[in-house]
Amino acid sequence: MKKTINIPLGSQHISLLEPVRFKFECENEKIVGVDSDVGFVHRGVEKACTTRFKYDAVGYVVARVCGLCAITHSLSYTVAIEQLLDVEVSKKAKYLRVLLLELDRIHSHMLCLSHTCESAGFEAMFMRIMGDRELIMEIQELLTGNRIQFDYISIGGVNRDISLETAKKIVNSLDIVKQKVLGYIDEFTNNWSLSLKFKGIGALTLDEAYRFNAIGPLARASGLHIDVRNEIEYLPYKELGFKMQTHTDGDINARNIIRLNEILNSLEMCNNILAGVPEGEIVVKSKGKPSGESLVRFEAPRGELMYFVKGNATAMLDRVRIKTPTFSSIPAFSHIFMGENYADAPAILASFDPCLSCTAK
Amino acid sequence: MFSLNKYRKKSPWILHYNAGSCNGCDIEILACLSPKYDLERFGVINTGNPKQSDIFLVTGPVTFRSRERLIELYTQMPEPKVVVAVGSCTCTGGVFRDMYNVEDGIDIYIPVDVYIPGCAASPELIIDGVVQALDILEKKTKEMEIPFKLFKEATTKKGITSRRESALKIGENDEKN
Amino acid sequence: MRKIKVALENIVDEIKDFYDYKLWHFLTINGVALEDNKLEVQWIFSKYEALDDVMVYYVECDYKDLIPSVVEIIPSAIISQREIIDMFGVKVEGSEKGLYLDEDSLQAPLSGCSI
Amino acid sequence: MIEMLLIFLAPIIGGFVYGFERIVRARMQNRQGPPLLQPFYDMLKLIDKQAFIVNPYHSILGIMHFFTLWVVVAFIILGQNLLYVIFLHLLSTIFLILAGFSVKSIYSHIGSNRELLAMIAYEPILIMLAVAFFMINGSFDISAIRENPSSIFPLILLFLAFLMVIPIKLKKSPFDATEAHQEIVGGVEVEFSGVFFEFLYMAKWLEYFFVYSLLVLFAGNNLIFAIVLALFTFLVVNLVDNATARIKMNHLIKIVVTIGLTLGMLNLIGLAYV
Amino acid sequence: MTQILLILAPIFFALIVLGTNVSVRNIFTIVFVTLLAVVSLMNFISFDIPIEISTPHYFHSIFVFLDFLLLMYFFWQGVVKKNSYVSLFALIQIILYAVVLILTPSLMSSDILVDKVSSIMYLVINIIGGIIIIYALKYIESEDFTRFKKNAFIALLFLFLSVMNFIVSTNNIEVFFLLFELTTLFSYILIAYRKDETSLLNALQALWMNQIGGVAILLALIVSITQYETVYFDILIKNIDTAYLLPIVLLVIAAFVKGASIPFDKWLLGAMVAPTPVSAILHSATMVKIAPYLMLKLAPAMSGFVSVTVTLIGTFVFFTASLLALSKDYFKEILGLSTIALLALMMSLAAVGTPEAIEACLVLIVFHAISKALLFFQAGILEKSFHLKYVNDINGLINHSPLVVFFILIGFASLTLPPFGVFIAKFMAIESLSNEIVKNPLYAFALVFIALGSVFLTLLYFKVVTKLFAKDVDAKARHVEISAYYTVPSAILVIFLVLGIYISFDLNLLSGAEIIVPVILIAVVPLLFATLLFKNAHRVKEYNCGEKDEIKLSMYYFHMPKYIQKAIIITAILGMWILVIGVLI
Amino acid sequence: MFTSLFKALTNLFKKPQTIDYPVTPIEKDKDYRGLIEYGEESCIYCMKCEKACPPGAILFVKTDTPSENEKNKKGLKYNYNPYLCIYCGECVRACPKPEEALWQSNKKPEVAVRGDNVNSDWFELEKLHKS
Ligand code: SF4
Ligand code: SF4
Ligand code: SF4
Ligand code: SF4
Ligand code: SF4
Ligand code: SF4
Ligand code: SF4
Ligand code: SF4
Repeated sequence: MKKTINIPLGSQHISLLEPVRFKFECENEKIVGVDSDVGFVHRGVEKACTTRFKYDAVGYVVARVCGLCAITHSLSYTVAIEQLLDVEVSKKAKYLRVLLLELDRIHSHMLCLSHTCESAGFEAMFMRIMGDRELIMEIQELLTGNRIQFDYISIGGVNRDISLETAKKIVNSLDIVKQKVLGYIDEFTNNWSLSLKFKGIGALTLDEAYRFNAIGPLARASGLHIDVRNEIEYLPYKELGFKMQTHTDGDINARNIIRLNEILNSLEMCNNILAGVPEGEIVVKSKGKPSGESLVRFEAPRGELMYFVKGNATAMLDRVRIKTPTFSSIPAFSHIFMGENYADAPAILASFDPCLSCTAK
Repeated sequence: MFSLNKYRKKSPWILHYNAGSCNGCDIEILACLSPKYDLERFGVINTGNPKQSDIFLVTGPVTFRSRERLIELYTQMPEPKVVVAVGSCTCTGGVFRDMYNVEDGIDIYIPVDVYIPGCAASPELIIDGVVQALDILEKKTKEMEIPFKLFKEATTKKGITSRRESALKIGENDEKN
Repeated sequence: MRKIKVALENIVDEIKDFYDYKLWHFLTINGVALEDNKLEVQWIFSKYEALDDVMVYYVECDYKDLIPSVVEIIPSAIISQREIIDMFGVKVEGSEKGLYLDEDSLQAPLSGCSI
Repeated sequence: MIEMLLIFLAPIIGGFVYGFERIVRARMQNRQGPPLLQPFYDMLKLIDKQAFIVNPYHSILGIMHFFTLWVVVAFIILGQNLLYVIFLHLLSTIFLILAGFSVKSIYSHIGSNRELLAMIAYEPILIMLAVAFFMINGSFDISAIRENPSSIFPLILLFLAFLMVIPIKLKKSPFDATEAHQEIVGGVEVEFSGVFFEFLYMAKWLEYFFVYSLLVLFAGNNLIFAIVLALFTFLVVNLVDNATARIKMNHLIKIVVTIGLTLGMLNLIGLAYV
Repeated sequence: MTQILLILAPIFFALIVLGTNVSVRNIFTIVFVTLLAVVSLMNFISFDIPIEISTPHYFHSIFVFLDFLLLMYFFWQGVVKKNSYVSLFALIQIILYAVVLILTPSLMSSDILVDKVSSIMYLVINIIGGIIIIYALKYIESEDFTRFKKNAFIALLFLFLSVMNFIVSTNNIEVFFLLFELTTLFSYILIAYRKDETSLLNALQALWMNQIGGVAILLALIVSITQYETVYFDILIKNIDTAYLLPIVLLVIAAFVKGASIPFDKWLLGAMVAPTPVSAILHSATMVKIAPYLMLKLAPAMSGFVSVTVTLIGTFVFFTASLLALSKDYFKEILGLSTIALLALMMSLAAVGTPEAIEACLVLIVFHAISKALLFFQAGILEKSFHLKYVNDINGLINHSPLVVFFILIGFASLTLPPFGVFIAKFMAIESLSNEIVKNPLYAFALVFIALGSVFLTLLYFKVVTKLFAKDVDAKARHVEISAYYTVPSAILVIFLVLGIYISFDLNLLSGAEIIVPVILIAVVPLLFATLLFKNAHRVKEYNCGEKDEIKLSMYYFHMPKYIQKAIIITAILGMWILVIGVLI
Repeated sequence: MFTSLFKALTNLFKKPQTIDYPVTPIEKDKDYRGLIEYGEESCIYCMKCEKACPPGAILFVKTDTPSENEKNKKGLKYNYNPYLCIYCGECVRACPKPEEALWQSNKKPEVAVRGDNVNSDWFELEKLHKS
């Protein structure tokens, strides 16, 4: 007597900002099967990087793979090229890169949290977080001249310097943000309706996290110690006070808490950077054309981002391979939907913070 | 009789569709709804439902797979409606121009009324665009606007008759009556 | 980045021997078009909590070769397999195409031989 | 005469309440919000829009929903039988549900299903409310209830139960799963457009009128108290709306049925003993 | 004398019908049914005071003989069909009946007593039952029976009417017992009419379950004779001692059995395997209606504890049966459970015993009969013309047969919505219970049960109705012709329903505006609007997130876990025990 | 939940965060990456900007009415499409005479409407450029 219904979510749906299509096979509203199509945003960036653009313009192109972690994309690419060109970046540039990377993480996490709340039907919280997020957006605009597409990283360093008074302004704003974030933590842990929506929903166990090679906040919420910031040495994360955040529950709530704690950690790192921006050049001139292979990984807000670049000593590259975070989490999340209630689906989806834009490239 | 046209611009409900953008402009649209910019001042509601929307905010350069959906949603919106292309890549293809899986800009498929440049188009620009769209909305007639180009025949070939076409045909008949 | 070249027939066994899911994190499957209509397929792994320890197993093969599937060992590889099918036009055991490309898209855009 | 006028103006009054509420909600979210007349702008615009229909039954049922609701409101104003009014209101909801089911859209179906389930939760409370008023006033007639002094103290538990019904009817957090914009795009209303959507939109205003006019029954013949009560409730409902997420349908039913029914039962038994 | 006519004429008709060919049979049947209807109507109109008719002495001897014959037959059936329950209960009844015969009551009254209630019951039985017989004419033709068996089916239905007419006229509990067992016999034969495995099993189940009622009646007889020296209802009720209500309670239990209240609900649901007219006649006009009728008869004797407990049990069953129905998918089963629910409501209303409650009960009996007959007709049509049995399959019926959809709609609407009779009755029920709460707060529970139950029932009906509208993706609109033998009876019932609205005025419950205005507004104005607006409306497809794949639509189902079902049955049994033990104490 | 109740209540009596744009204009920071502006007199027609621009939003096309600038030997004219530009600033970094020949101002680009032929005019230019 069990009859199933197909509930679509996407490709155009109010709770989705991007086109992705899920088709949930549901018994009543319990999900028993998921079918997904993630290819709506495929534009052909990988190919264009090797045929349409010279290697020095590719950084601006790959930034448009994703608007949310544009900086991570351009940075990963740039670092890969720098490895091929043997450029040593100045310490100041490295610090500024980390600053932008962490600011981006903060705004992206805030966006994710607010979107998760919106998907859970909590409009007021959405508005609250989005309102406070504007502070970060203003900082970013101040630093880079644009709210989203920073175009800040250049091969050999960064494009813009930071002045002392901007630094001071930023520190002030970050302090306000920190207070707000502490307020969110209180809200996320104590609001009963949110705990009904988030606690125990969409859980991924540690073993499953290993099995599905989960990454980013998704994996860390399940207790998997994976954070590329911990595994790389091209950026001075260790000395800036990076701490890995993990949780054990693996549910939506755990992911939210992880994000909130990461925001706090990032804020701390930003403060450390701004307290002592080293002197030096912001950009080092590079010579020659890239040749050879390099593979670079970075921690984007949603997890590990990998660039593989192969050059052949001409201005055109041979291969640019982008492995994006959301792409790796897709198997894990089709799995998580099983057995959940359709009413939770938008919130679960939002809690993964998917970015199909980079998934399909 | 007093004219109802002027109320159109006081209650623009929007539908947002991402036709392959990088999310940059999408999150700026979201930011427009946030307290700092608060599009609801203009009576904007993000309905998410083509049948109840007046303004179609599109982002992205139209990837192959989203062509159909773009037209489907467009035809499901009742007239009068205004299409706003948000962001450089939506207007002209932007950085994605000439990539193999995109069409350069949405105006290849549907008539666009407002082009908002910028990469990403900042919230102020989006508000400018929406305000511009309101004026256009007020002046529009209720005449049916037809997409410039339908999606390739491949879908009809397989026995699935394209819904957009049927929608359009019925629209035409209605006009004759 | 350590690269280990393996023959196409042995790749599944090699990965099976090597892959401990609590130790190694599977990143992705990558393809690189080589000269002379050859293709390099890489299986990329990184070690958890180790500094820059990336392991790449790769094979060199022709476009018409059937690439064996590692889904048995690494369930999440399924989506990467579909991706290389789309992008290179190769065949992979037990996976179908159609992740990104429509019928009228450019097929196998990254393969060396289509250009 | 004044009653006739009131009946005629009922949707408009409801529209004002709705418009005011949108402003209050925006301000609670730190935003400026739309103008007070926004609902009317929306209405006038909807009249002007091209109308799409999916199938005739669907549209007719939507219109019937609106008119039945109007009749319900009219009967409340005219002081008719409360129990009857509640059943008639059930009927109007049923029209809406049928409309939702008459189209081939899955969101509409889910919305209708949820509407049905929500009905299970709140209908018994409304019926108990009517019974309790009967026990106090000796009549189901609303006019009689309005002539007697306030009965909020003997009915305090039912008043609390009724407070739980308000968010369900007005589609507010935490009990707005029937509409759930982010999941099912508005549920039942998803397929309505143009003028037909306007009927649904105005039905929402009538729903405001309905809920608040039931609410002021608690105040009896005390007009000032009625106003205070309505304002208080308005504030509480909106505050809660802005402080909670949408809970799931099964939680909604569990919470409303267990707490609401228990409160109602206790109140009824209490009344019987006193 | 009309009463005697009503009892005897159907027997005569049955005999005539037995030997005729199809067209003659059909004409005769229609004539006979009309006659019965006219007679019962005359009886109703000319009725003013209760009529008592005494019967000759040999009458009793015949009855005793018949009774033993019947019980022996049951016993034999039990043995042949290897059902020990049947034999066991038959045996117990034989023994108890012997005991009853040995005891001699001293207080005498007349055997036939026709009061207001009976004359209303005549109407229901003869008019609704008659219409069902007409409907059966066509239905039985599509069955795979021999000519004789088809005629016999019609004849049996006539006989059934006769027995029913008798049972609502009798005043003698002994006679009542015989007739009670006779209805059991008929139901047994009719349920097993298709002679297949399940039919037989279910028929046997109906047989033994109904015999429990027989046992209860016999026990009641024994107690009544020893305690009150009588076998007559009127004397028993007149002399009743509030401290010793055991016979009443036993009769109440018999009513619960006949009314298929939980936990005795299995037999009525099993009866679904019979040809649909059987279900129709069992559910609407006959058989189960014995239960509320008996309750109404006993109402004056019930008081205090019994009244409250019976009301609570009844309303509880009303609530749980509606809840159970929600988890069902088989159309007839849904109808069956809703019958059980409404019967329980009728019984509890009768038990409340205030004049309004009794009035509500009568209104409910009448209109429930009409609505249920109408709905079962449609179930039969669905089965025969569309080969549909399950609610989930009736998607988009409106595209095939708007008429059937209209009938189903009216049927369900008449069970739930104003201004139809059943709604009015429920309304009165709530009102009368509200009045009672002040006397006994326990009625508050009954009230909540009614409130919940009626919401569930509404939900249930509309769950079905919605399926009618939902268009299936690949359904092609094809219209199906439906025989006049099906549609005309349905149409007549609809007319009755509409005429019945006048009841609402008659009862002075609602003001005229409250009845008329909604009807006009709801029916007329939207249509006007619709015709005006549809002119310039464009047709579009549904919103599907911009996609165009096929979508699968099916209803919510409500899953009722086994333990809850068990809990419900246990609670109901507990209720019965509380009733019995409470009375004994 | 109670903190957010309280927050909602206090917000009700607070001035909203909303900026009443476009009524109150928002001042752009001097470093805002807005329109690319061109100084015809200072340009040396090295075409570095055209080559550097990722989407190709700067085109030098031959015209009949070239500028007076003596560096302009081939009779080219600078064309710029703000609807194609991604505002990355790469052209300015490539330019040998930034701030004089080419610079990025903090002006917002203008919104265009249908009549502006954003695409078709540019397609013409692109065709010219190729030939
Ligand atoms: S990244 Fe988050 S906010 Fe952006 S579209 Fe995806 S889910 Fe929505
Ligand atoms: S990959 Fe994972 S989620 Fe997907 S079907 Fe297999 S087990 Fe399920
Ligand atoms: S998932 Fe991809 S597109 Fe999304 S934020 Fe991460 S890297 Fe960017
Ligand atoms: S912000 Fe409000 S109106 Fe906008 S999409 Fe979310 S729920 Fe809908
Ligand atoms: S215009 Fe730029 S930021 Fe906006 S969607 Fe396109 S690429 Fe992204
Ligand atoms: S995939 Fe989903 S949205 Fe698309 S047509 Fe199928 S059911 Fe509808
Ligand atoms: S800013 Fe970037 S996109 Fe714009 S013209 Fe300069 S290089 Fe081209
Ligand atoms: S790079 Fe500068 S100088 Fe050279 S052509 Fe462009 S604008 Fe002129």
